[in-house]
Amino acid sequence: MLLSAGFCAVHFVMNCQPPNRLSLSLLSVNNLSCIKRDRILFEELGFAMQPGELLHVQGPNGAGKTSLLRLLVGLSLPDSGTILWRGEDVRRTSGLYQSELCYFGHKLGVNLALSAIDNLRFWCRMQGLPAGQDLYPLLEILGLVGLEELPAGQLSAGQQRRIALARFWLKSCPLWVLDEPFTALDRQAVKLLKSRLAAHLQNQGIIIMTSHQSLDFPMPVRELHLEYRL
Amino acid sequence: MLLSAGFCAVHFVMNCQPPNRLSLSLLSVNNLSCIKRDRILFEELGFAMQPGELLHVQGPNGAGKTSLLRLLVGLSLPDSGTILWRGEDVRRTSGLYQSELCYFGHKLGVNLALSAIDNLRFWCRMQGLPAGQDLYPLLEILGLVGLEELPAGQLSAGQQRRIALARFWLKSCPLWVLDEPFTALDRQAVKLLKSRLAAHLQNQGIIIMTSHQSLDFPMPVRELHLEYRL
Amino acid sequence: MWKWLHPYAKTERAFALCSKLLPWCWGGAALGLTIGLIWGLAFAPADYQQGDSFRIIYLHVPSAILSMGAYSGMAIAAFIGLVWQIRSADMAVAAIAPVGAVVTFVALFTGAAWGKPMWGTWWVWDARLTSELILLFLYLGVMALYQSFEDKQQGAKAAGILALVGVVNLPIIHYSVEWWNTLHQGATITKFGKPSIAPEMLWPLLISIVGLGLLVAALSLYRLQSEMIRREMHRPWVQAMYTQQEGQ
Amino acid sequence: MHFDSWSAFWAMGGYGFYVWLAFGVSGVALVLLIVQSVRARRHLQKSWQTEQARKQRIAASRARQQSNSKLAEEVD
Amino acid sequence: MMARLTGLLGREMTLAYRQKSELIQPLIFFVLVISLFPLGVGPGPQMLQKIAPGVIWVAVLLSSLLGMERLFRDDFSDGWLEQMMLSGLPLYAVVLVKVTAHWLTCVLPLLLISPLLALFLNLTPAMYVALLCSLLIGTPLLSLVGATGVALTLGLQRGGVLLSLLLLPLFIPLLIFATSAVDAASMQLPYNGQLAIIGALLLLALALTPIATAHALKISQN
Amino acid sequence: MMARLTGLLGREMTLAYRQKSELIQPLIFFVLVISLFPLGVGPGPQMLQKIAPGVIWVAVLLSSLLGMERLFRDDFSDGWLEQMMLSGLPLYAVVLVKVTAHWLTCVLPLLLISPLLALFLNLTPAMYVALLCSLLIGTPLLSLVGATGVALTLGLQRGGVLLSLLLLPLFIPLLIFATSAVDAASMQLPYNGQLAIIGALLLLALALTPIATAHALKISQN
Ligand code: HEM
Ligand SMILES: Nc1ncnc2c1ncn2[C@@H]1O[C@H](COP(=O)(O)OP(=O)(O)OP(=O)(O)O)[C@@H](O)[C@H]1O
Ligand SMILES: Nc1ncnc2c1ncn2[C@@H]1O[C@H](COP(=O)(O)OP(=O)(O)OP(=O)(O)O)[C@@H](O)[C@H]1O
Ligand SMILES: [Mg+2]
Ligand SMILES: [Mg+2]
Repeated sequence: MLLSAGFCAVHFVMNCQPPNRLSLSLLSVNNLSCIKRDRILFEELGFAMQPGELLHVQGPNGAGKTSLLRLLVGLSLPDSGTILWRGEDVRRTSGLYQSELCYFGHKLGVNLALSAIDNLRFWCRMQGLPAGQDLYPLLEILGLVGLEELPAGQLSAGQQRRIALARFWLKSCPLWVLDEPFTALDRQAVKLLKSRLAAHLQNQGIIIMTSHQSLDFPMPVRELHLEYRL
Repeated sequence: MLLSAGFCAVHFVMNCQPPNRLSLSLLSVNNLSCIKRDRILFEELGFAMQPGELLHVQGPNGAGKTSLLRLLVGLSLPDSGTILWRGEDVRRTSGLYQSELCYFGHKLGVNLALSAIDNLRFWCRMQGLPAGQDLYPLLEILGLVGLEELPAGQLSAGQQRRIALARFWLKSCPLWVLDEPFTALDRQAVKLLKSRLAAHLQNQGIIIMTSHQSLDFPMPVRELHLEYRL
Repeated sequence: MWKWLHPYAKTERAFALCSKLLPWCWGGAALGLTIGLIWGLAFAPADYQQGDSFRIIYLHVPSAILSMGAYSGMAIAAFIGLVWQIRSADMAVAAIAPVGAVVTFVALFTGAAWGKPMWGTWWVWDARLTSELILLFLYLGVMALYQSFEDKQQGAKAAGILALVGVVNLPIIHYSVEWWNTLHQGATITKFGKPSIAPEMLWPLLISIVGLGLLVAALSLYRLQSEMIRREMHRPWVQAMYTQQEGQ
Repeated sequence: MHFDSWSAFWAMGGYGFYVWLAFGVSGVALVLLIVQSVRARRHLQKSWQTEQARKQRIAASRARQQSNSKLAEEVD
Repeated sequence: MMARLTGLLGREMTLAYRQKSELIQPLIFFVLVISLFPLGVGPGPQMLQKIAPGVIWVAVLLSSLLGMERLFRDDFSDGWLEQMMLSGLPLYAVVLVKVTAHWLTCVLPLLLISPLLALFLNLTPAMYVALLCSLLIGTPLLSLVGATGVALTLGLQRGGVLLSLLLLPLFIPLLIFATSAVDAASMQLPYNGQLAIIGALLLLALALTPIATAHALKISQN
Repeated sequence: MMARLTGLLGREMTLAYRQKSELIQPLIFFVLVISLFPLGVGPGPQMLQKIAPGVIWVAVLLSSLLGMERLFRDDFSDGWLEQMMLSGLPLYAVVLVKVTAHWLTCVLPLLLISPLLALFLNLTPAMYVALLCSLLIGTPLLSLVGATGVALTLGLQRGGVLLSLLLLPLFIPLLIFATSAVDAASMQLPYNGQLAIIGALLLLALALTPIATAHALKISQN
């Protein structure tokens, strides 16, 4: 299953439904385009995602993967095009869309002065998740035993990223968006995260992610190739 | 060729010369130990490197790889132990050791307000390298054509790292130290960097690097495993 | 594809409109300023109290009024740009700010040079003078903010917000003479019902106000054009324009 | 004409220094603004030219890449 | 939604408490600036009393400016701002929470220490009451407008000085009204008028600046 | 080695030039702070003249403090500092280069604009000359000591306020001598003594602070 954004239009290859049957798909993206400075990163990009699908956005450095993900979650606005969630434009859902997604970007959202526990606790409260739960077992799963109460600034690069990744164990929501989640993780942590992603797909979740490594995932993966255009 | 730092002593496995024949090796490390807060990251670590060797430091997140590399280049001071370069303690070479090494860490040393060209030009002048040379061809090799004069802040994550990596094309010195150089690079860039590293080994250089991915390198690679100790 | 072209076409059309307006503005400005200033400097009668020093009025009052006028123009452009997302309006904010700053400087300087003979000092910290100084700082702030951004689109939006927030200062400048009793004169010509100034003094003043206004407009339009070129350097219309110029 | 002579005109009833200072500095400021505006416009054209140079670099590099890959194919 | 917002407030408070030194730093800066003046100007008590309202208010302006910078900067650079924008909470409410937290942690201590100043600078009781009133109404205005400025300079690498450039002109009207209130008090005149104007400005800012700030934050993300 | 150091200086200058607005910002901040005072204190010219030296020097202190923060911070956070430490250049020389660049880009403009202040604050010519002399000798001292402070607070997340806390007490002696020089000038008294003391302090700082700063930088890396 390969999905590639060509210069002028998107070529849907194999069992992707045509974009006009929007109502059926949870997330559908139409005609999206993004311009940075004078460069068109992509244009007329469109795809639709069903529950249980994973979209692996690929492309060389500078192709616009991060820009695409930020558009998708609504952190920046597209130069043209629309993003529909359950058939509604995400700019009009007033926070509903955001409450159904979980984003992990280049920046972690982990305050270096707060401990791992505090970082997660306040994130839960902000998201309106039940905050009383015990976070220690989760941090043990993530291999941070004994480091729960240290300021995050004293942890190593990979350990800080694990704190941020814990969010995917905390919030159960249909759409997960991850920008290079495997960076700086050791092998065991990569395995852990992959199994978590697989479970999410099993639960009919949607995942959109970028990664320069191949995923070698047991389940079907759709791929979106962005070209680097000068 | 596997080299592992056990709990109390270092086990040298296979054709590594015993540590007392220091004079023969370019870089030799003795009895190194590092303590962060109350944790001993490693202790009594020792190894020696010959020209043409690559040391791949491995270990889970938080094992102390970054801490080790920073000790090696002299950015931080060890709690005990010595590092000898050409048989001399590196703390006494007054800049000579530094002029023979090139370091690439988690932080890039790329100013986001300056362009790629300026960043490299000023780095060359600081290192005392001939600054008049034409940097455009090099940036083309690194896939930054057309982005040479943009402020680095406007480049993508991978493109910024490429600027920093360009240093390994500019400075010819025996010792290269790289901390997770493949992060955020696309496959083509990884291939490029690997070929550069191979060429350096061919030229009798020494490389010390960390990476969570396996290197699958054509030439022999020595490995140093750091454990994560709580 | 035409969806893309549409906004570009808009800027292009705005550019053409500027080109059409510019000659009239330059011409009117030259004419108005020459007539107004020469009339004021050489032919208008002297003030019975202030003697010939009052002739500074022909530069001071126009520049003072226009310093506020330019700011209102900038704020309106900012509002349009923010609410209706019109690119040319965003650019206008960046274009007007330096012009406004220079005009404000002129108002301050002429005021100071007038104050020395009249009040015996170049500068006092009274409300009107101070608020005019603040206006200058606001202009400078807008310029600095815009220039600090690499991404000019982002910068123009930010500068627009600042310009809007700074509007509170305008009424303070204008009413400062009424709210605080100060050295500075109260309204003389803006009392339209019965201006307390002789008509042979008033006419050249009005003419130079119009003249300076046209100069400000001309400069703003010219800079707006530059801004359009800078921001749309890669668009076909700029390409076409420059290749044509290079060809010649 | 309000003044009797040129010298009276320049003297401005004793206020000449202030009047001409005000007019002079204001004139200089406005002229400087105009000059700066025009020069900025000229500078734009220059930056357009460097932009063209950049585009040529990109095109040249493309061409080189293509010929390289062709070479590689031939070797295969 | 209230619970989620108080959660955010809790986080700010925890952060301030974790870095206790942060809490007292604006305070000490404030006291330092104020004590610089008698040193620089010379210690005549009459003179001091005369310049006191101005000095105190300028010191408040400068020290809140210094603390202000950190309002969104950390959250921006470590990505917490992104997470807040993706939390589904209305952004202006988030802004209000941040401003409240800033006022509670950075400005309130200044107010608490102000009796000390009355002593340092020879204030009469009437002047002190007027000063306190003007500070109570004026400083929230300061925080609100300041937040807009910080949000505007957020995307920039070095906003510090630019920030003060943007904000000081906006603060000047406040400064004028506030000091004139204290001056009036020192001459036993009524100063309700000045306070009323500051109050009006505060209400205006309360209605408008959170929206402007939210907008500026969105731009910074681009 | 000289060539390498001038290369570094060139980089700083390029950076300042790239961000032109950076150059004028401390300047405008300076003018703003100075104009805050007459506003807060009241506009009597006699009064102004009396507090002028204090106000000017406090403004210089504050605006150079604000600009100072950026001295090493960017280099620290983007890793350029690491690269400089690994360049083999002696670190104290690097520090001296950075301080020189800071003085040239941030402080020199303040000196150039000082005639304007003489006007704003009603200074007599004699006072102005004294002020200029004290600024010429005093500000390099400011930059040198400031650099040490910045280096010390570098590893911390929010050094801004802490920095001012560390530095202001150090600057107080400077402030006292400088303002007393200007005061002396206003009374037509000689002020060589004060200038000599400031000069001695400068020489001392020139000899010692670069080493201290280099040491603090090394610690920040740990
Ligand atoms: C630096 C000093 C001065 C500044 C910044 C300044 C500023 C201003 C401003 C902003 C206005 C426009 C007010 C409005 O339209 O609402 C104005 C108007 C005027 N100024 Fe000044 N002024 C200064 C000094 C003087 C002096 C010394 C005089 C005369 C002795 C003077 C006479 C006038 C007059 C006659 C008007 C027209 C008032 C009207 O009809 O509204 N100004 N000035
Ligand atoms: N703020 C900006 N201003 C101008 N151009 C930008 C900006 N941010 C990104 N770009 C440009 O957009 C392009 C895409 O950037 P983006 O970060 O989306 O790439 P990416 O696909 O995520 O790359 P990487 O694999 O390196 O992370 C880059 O080439 C960059 O030059
Ligand atoms: N400043 C510090 N204070 C206290 N402890 C620290 C500090 N910096 C690092 N540590 C501890 O030292 C350990 C090693 O950190 P280091 O960054 O060397 O790990 P690493 O092997 O590079 O890990 P990663 O693969 O995640 O980059 C971590 O567990 C961390 O908790
Ligand atoms: Mg990316
Ligand atoms: Mg590491």
